[in-house]
Amino acid sequence: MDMETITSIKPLLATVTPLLCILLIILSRRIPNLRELWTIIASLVTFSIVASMVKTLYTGKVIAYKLVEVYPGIDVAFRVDAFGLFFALLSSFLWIVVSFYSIGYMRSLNEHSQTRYYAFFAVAISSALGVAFSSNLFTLYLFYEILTVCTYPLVTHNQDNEARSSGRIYLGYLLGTSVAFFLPAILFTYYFAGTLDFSLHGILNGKASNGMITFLFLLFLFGIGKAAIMPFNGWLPRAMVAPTPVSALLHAVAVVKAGVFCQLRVYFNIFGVELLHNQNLDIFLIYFVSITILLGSLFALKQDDIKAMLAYSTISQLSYIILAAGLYSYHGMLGGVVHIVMHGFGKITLFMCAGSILCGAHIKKISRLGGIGRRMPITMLAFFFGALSVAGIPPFGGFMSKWFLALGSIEAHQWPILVVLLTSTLMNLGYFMPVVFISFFGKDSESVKRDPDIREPSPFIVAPLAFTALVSLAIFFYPYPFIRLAEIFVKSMMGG
Amino acid sequence: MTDQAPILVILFPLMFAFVTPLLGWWKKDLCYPWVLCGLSLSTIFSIITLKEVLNTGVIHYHLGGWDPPWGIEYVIDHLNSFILVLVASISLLVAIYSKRLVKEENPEKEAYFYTLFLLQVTGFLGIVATGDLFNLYVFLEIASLAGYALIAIGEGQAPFATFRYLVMGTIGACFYLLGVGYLYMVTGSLNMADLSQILPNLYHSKVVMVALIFFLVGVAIKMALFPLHAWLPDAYTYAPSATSALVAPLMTKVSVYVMIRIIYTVFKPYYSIEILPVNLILGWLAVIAILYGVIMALRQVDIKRMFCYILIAEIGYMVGGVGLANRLGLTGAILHIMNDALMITCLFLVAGAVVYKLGGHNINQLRDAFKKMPFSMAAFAVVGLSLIGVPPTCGFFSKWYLILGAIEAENWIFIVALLLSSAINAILFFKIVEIAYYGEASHDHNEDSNGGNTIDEAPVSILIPLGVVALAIILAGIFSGKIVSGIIQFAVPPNL
Amino acid sequence: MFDFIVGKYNYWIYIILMMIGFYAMMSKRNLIKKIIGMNIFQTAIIIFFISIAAKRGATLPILEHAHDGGEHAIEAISYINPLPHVLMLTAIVVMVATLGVALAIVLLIYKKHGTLEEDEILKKIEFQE
Amino acid sequence: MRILSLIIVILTAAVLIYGTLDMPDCANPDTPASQHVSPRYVTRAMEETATHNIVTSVLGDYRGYDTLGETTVIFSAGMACILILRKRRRQ
Repeated sequence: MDMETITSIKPLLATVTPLLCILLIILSRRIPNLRELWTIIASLVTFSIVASMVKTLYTGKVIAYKLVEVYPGIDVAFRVDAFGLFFALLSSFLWIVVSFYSIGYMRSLNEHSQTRYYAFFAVAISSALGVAFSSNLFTLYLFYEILTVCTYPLVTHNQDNEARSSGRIYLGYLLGTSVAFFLPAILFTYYFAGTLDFSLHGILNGKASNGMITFLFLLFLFGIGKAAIMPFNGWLPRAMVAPTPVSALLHAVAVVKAGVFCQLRVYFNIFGVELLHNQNLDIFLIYFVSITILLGSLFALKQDDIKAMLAYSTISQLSYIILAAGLYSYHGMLGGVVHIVMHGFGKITLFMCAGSILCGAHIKKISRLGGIGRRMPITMLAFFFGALSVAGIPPFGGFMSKWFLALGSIEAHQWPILVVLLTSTLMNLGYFMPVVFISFFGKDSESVKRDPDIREPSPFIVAPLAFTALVSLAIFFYPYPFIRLAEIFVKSMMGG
Repeated sequence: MTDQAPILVILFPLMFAFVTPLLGWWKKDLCYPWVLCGLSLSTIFSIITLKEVLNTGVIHYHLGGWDPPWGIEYVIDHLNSFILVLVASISLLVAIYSKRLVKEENPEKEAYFYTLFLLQVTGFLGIVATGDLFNLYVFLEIASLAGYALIAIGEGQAPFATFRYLVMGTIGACFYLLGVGYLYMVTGSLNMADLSQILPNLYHSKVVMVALIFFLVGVAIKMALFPLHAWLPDAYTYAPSATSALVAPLMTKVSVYVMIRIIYTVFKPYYSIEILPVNLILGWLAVIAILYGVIMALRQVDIKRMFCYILIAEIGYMVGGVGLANRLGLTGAILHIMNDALMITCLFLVAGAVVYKLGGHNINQLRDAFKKMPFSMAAFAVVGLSLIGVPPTCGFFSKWYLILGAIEAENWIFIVALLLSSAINAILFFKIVEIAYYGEASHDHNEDSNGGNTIDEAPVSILIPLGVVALAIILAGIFSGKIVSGIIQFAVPPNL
Repeated sequence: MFDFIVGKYNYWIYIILMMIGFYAMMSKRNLIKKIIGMNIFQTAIIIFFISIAAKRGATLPILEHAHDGGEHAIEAISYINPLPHVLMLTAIVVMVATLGVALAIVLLIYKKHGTLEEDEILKKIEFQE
Repeated sequence: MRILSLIIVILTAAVLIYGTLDMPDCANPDTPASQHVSPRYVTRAMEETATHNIVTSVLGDYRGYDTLGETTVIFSAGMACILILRKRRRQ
């Protein structure tokens, strides 16, 4: 892309640090405390490396690092721009939080194969960072696939029959879409454009016929299955068999956000928003994902399993982010991009609360939550905060992004989208608020009555979720680090 | 010594083979180190040859000092020096690996086994190095005869399967010989380079055309190209583990090499491609072979037989790449010769380790294999990902070139076949992984990761080659750009 | 037409022989008969090669007057082409070697299955599984 | 099966006969086979290899490497037979 570039090994370091920690994890597998210490140290180191790049980016530069050439003209190469760093910051920061949470969760449930769990978790983070820092579609695909494969042992951690069938669906959807659609799309792109490097205004403009562009667009739309756009959303609710920290970080943040990140990358830097707009593909995109937004919320209303509800909520919210590529306006793009962070903090709080309820009360169903707020006040208060943030109620972070999206849809003269957003918000409140209400003000359910031992679980679990709940509040008042990055990115695309 | 390197590559295994039975009579245990010694020397000289070719270009080595076309010459160019290294190093790895297996499966026969093992390697190397059609036939027969014997001493119905293989193999070799005779009759020469000079004037001749047909049919039998593949699954399933690990990856690859030589060196591409519809026929056969191979593989319950059908499908990849008749396609085919040799070797090495440790090659014997044999199964996971075509494993890159070549040739059906086979490979691979990962006694959630570790891994002599091949699969992927730009691009005929 | 057929009689002979062998290899049920077919098949190819070497009016490629040391120029036309003979010496050896291995394998099959009829062997294999 | 083999045989024969159409007549001394490589063997074998029998000189000298291969084939076959037929020693 056409910005000042400086070469630095930092993106590689950030990607490799979690991998190095695997070695230490395996070596110290007999001493659990040491093993977990490595994870935490690695997460801190990774985050500080990522954070140290922020300053450079604020000055309008980008960081690049070329690793190896795999094909004449195609490299495995890193290139950190504001958008990538934005996503990387979120993932690496939440890895720290979830590492603490994992310790509490895995130990309190006495889970098996914890070494394997921490090792693959690190691989997943590493590949999520790889996705964030990719400088071309090839590198992106590389890390995208590694992310799919390395999360399989995490999703099927329980190794029982349910895990087996969910694992099949998980891989079936993700590998299937990537091999059948994503890979051909990349190859065709390369064939037509002669390059795969991301560029500010896309690389396909004028390189292929209109029909081909539309075809490629559809291939990408369905090929990046991690974004869970309907009809390829089936894997996400099934992936909830995983231990809760996995659902929290991977299926609220790293994996699914990697999916929407890839989608946006492709629309912004492969097609270019202009091209999408000229071919009216942006209109198609926003109405197509609107279906997912509404249906996702609708399905969430019907769920009784907490994690399943959260999964459908995630499906719906992910498509908000994709709106960024379709709302051809400054605030639309900004809102979509910022929503990655806002939703990330809110949703991870909710998932961690679900895990906390499981550890503290052994309850998975919403219908049995009556009165639990009185026994586990911190958890349920955090749940309340997270829910408000995800629904987009001020003064929580989620409001910001929804506000921008709404502004964007007005700027783009897409009034129906505004209606979609408002309807979805109402539905969000419709499935979150009853949970909060019955847990604080409802009658004690059978399970709560029967079990006098229900109380807040270990501080390792409660502290992280309280922390992220507060962050989703704080981020409303102090969103600048993220907003500024998002602005740099969106302006660079709009302005150039 | 370096002047003589081309011949030393072949002479070391040959001469060591003559001594092996004598050593065996004297002290049986000496055979193994002796074989390793011979193959290491061969590998070293093959690498020297490769370096020489890269530095100074094509090497012409006149055997006995007689100028071609009167005498026999070895012509080492980029294509075959690369394959020489591949053949020599894989044989060395398989030889290391064979130590325990030969003792286990064929006790008291080590000396003869290793003699034939070396002769087999000699045959492969001779086929690859020579620039003379009849000399190629002689070495083809050495390889075949050694192969028959090595396979016949397997378990179960191995002798009968070998007999069928022998009959088919003889027909193949005879057809090849007939093709040599036809070309000799109209040109008077047996030297490949000489023939390629003379033949363009004779392209109108029916004799030349029939010669090409018989060459291709003969070679197709040897490489088990659909529909001439019937001998392969039985033969390689019942063969001793060390044999199938040596023969399965190499015999077929060497045959593909011969096919490339005939189509692109002996005949000019425009004859094989434009005057005769060779590429069309090969293209269709490749598509059918790929689909037939993977679908049949899906139905197998015997892992070795499953791998055999995967091999048949993989042959389709290479033949299809040859049939694309453009630069990218042929690059993909040549790259896939290397990648597939590594992958198939790895598969059969895993099969051997499983046979050695779990006592059979039925798929159900793999239950809980991840727990018992974590390293072998990790290698299997790597090769599985490579077969599916997940980057950065090498299988992805050959697929990449093949698909780009197919786009250029507008051979859409081949692309569909490639992608479909990836998808089916994924199912296949996860079918095995599921069995090996879930097992039966895995519902025990309270089992701590530290307890219950019943690792029962294969011996080091098996694990080292396995690890090396698995690593090679990843490295070959990462450095495939270097391999292509450094070696393979010179191996592809310049006029393509 | 007649000249054409007679002039190329060597090829007809080899094709007929080869096809007899080929057919026997594929359709005979008895393994030994298959091997015999295989031999006929290979022999046909040898005959083909040898017949290429023939030259009308030429003699065996053994130089009788070579002692004269250049008094008589050696004319290539008066000696049969030696190269196919050389190739076929090798091919014969290959053929014999293949035959040997084939017979050894047949012995092994007989020891294992007690019969040399292909269909019976197949039946037994099926029965075992 | 028999019919299938018959069809294959007939097809193969047809291809072979088709090829034969362009072949030189039997014992024709002017074929390329007799003109390109082999004349040198006949005319210069004596001075280059000092052997009366040209077949021998080609076998042992010009194409001696093939003969090494031939020997190896025999050796392989021998080893193959031993490997296949050798019984385990009774213990």
